Amino acid sequence: MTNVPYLPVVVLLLAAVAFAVGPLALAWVWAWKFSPRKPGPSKNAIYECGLESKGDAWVQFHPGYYLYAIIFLVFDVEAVFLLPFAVAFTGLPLGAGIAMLVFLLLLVEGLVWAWQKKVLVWS
Amino acid sequence: MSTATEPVRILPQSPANSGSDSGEGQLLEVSMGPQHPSTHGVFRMDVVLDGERVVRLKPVFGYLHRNHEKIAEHETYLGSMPYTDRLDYICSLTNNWAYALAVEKLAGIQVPERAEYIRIITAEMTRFLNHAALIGFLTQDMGASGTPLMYAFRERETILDLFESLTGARMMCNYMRFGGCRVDLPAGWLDQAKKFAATLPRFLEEFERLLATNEILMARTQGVGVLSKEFAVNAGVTGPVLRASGVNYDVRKVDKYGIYDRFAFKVPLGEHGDTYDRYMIRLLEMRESLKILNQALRDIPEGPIVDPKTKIRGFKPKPGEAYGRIEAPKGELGFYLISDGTANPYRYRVRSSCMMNLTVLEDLCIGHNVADVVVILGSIDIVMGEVDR
Amino acid sequence: MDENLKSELRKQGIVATTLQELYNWGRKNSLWPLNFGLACCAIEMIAASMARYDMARFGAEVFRPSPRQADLMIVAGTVTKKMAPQVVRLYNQMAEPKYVISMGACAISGGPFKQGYNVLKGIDRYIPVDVYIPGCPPRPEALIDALMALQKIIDKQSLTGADRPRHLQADAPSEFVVPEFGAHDLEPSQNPEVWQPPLVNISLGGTDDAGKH
Amino acid sequence: MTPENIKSEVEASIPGCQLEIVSNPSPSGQHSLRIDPAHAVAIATFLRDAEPLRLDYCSNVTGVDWPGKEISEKVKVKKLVDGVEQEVEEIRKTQTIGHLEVVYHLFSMEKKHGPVILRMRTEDRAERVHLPSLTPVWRSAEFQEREIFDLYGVIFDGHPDLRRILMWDGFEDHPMRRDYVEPDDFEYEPTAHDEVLERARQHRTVMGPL
Repeated sequence: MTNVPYLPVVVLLLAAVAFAVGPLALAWVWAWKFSPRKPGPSKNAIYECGLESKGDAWVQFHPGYYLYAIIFLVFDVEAVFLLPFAVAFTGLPLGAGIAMLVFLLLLVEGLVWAWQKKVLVWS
Repeated sequence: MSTATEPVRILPQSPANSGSDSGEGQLLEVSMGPQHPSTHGVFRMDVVLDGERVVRLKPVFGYLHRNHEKIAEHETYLGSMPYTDRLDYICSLTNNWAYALAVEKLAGIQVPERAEYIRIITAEMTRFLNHAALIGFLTQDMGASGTPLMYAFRERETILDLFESLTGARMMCNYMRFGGCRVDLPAGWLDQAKKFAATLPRFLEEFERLLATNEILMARTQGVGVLSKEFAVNAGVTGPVLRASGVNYDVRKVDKYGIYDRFAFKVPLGEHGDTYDRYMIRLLEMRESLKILNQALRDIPEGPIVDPKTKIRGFKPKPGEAYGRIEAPKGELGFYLISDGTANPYRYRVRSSCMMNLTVLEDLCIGHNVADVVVILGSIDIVMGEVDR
Repeated sequence: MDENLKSELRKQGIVATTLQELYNWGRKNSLWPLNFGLACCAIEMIAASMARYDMARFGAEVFRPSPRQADLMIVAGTVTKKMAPQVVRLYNQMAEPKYVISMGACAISGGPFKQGYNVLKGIDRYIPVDVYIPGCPPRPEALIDALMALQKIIDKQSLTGADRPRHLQADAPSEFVVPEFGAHDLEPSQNPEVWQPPLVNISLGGTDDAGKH
Repeated sequence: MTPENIKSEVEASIPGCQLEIVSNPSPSGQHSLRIDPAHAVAIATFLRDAEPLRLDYCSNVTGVDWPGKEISEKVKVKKLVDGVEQEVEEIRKTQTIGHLEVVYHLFSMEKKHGPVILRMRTEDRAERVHLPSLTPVWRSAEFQEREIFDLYGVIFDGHPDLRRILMWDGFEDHPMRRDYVEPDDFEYEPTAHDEVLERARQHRTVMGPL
């Protein structure tokens, strides 16, 4: 077979999918063959320490949580950008390092500003 | 109950904006219900949360209401003694002592010397066992899942061995009688107890070094659930929780029941009344009860363990009433008995220390996070058998 | 597959087993109890999972707080009438297969608190119980012995055929009626599907004039 | 600290309150004071704040049920017996109306002195079972008064949150009363004797002959 450059990647991908779907399929076959599914109103009810759960959990949350989530998101995305930079780190000229440093410092400066404005202190 | 749009109706509308929500986000009503890893048994707290902060907390109990007082009304006086083991099922010997003390006060029975010493030895061992178990459960509530509890239960097992060889049962000793004890110390029990008491300082040292200066524990407990002195007294809180707020009230020193006045021991007091003080008070009280234990083990006299004259079978006290109380490990445990001359008590009432200490739970928890509620409840040390009776 | 053939093979280092044995072996050695202590027996249950008696040797050490992840419910302590609906609802919410150990005299028949007005006289009035442990409270060794008894029961379960266990039969109910709080008592006061009051044969239980003198 | 001088002090400072000393024959010597419900809160606040007493700690609140008793006493009655007027002894049965009683044990944490016991009575056991609540004076009475309301049926006026505490909310009886009849819960008793035998026999009629 002509050496297809990306064949190992495809094989790996298929193996990964098979590795995930395989046990699920086995469990499904087992349930179908041996142990029947028995859902019921009381079994599917929301578990709240043995009581019937009153009220609703879809509640409007305190805005403070969203601030935390946004700040986390920013730094999480930053890490994603750092990954390719880290992989090719040895072959990069100095200029690329400086550019990435600028990107990093921009974000750190944002964090310092947020900290100084007491956004991170939980009220 | 409440639909998603408007807040929980049970909450009085805050006057500032009686509109829908106060711009802070709605309130979530959740019940930390009867089956919950943190509630030390079947205790339920209906908590109304604003995000993480507790806005309201209503304790609900009665899930272990086993009608001990109703059963006692058609049981003989002696027949209720095994039921007292199942009140506060971690410290059964102090429950027995409280009940025996109340009946001795009702009928005016004297207790010989040796029985008094045995009662003090077993009561102080029970106090040690209860405080060690409490610290194990409290640290487990804070997240140290199991390790401190293993240390505490290791000591507890040795104490339970001593109780088993003395009374025949590990947890449900049913050992005290009106006027003394049921059976004398078996041979060699005293030396075993002395050998065990000698190992305790090392355990206390190890237990304290492991935990007391741990910064996670300090961060989670200092300044959490502060109980003020006046509120504690007015709410009838007793025991280590009260002394952690700085009120010097220990029934052993106030009533001087049994022969506690012969022993030299101090009563530790806290200053801030927060959860850290309640935690440290138990450590210090373990040292004090160890001091009493050593003194009692050293000079226990020989002699009868029960007054030969007292009739145990067919015991009919004269009509009248009496309220006897002791310093149980969790607080003041009292028995109020009304007798009408027959073999069964007319009214048999248990003053439960845990139930009274729960009066302050809501006021301590408001304003804290949900995770702190678990720690505050752990520091108040409740056992559902005594709360619900 | 008779036994000596299996032991011969095992001597040569070959393990021959059936799917059923493998299924039961896996099931019995990882029974996760529901973190569900009611009263004094719960303290003995905790003592059984601590260092000295150590239930971890039998795979039952992980106490799961939520019924979704537990497959063994140890009813340890007095089940009061106020708590009974919660116990039955938790049992219903547990995933199949689920087993019940009724620990202590109170869970079996109300125990010393039998005459109480708020005490349910035994949890087997509402849910099927697999292993009963007498005692008040039973010693930690008794709880471990009950665990072994339950493991023997699981070991003998068969995957197919008529005597399949409850959770493998499609028609066997996996949910039981949750009692409601009535004005004077729980409604219904027991679950007829699960529990029939045994008839007291009065003529055997003492002659008819037993009650007279 | 004897009940007598407490009684005199209270009656001196609160006009119009009636106190009555209830003596306790048992060797414990804990005599109590019966106070009238009308002035209960005033008396309680006085006992808590007055300088010599300072009873700032209400340790125990207990409910007691005293059902009505049948008293039969011999009464000399003039009766016409076959035409001649004679003195005849007659047993007359009178039914006393029972009452519910609430007992408070008060201590002083500041002065460290012993129990002062207060008692309060309701008029009868059926409708007029209202008593003033002492929770505004001592917060420790909150749960215990709720328990007395739950198990005995005494309604405490002025209690911040009077609900059932031990039984479930839909429960209607007051189980700790002496005349409470339990729901008939069939129990298996291999060697049935006296009242369990009676109950088994009733069940037999219900379940038919064996």
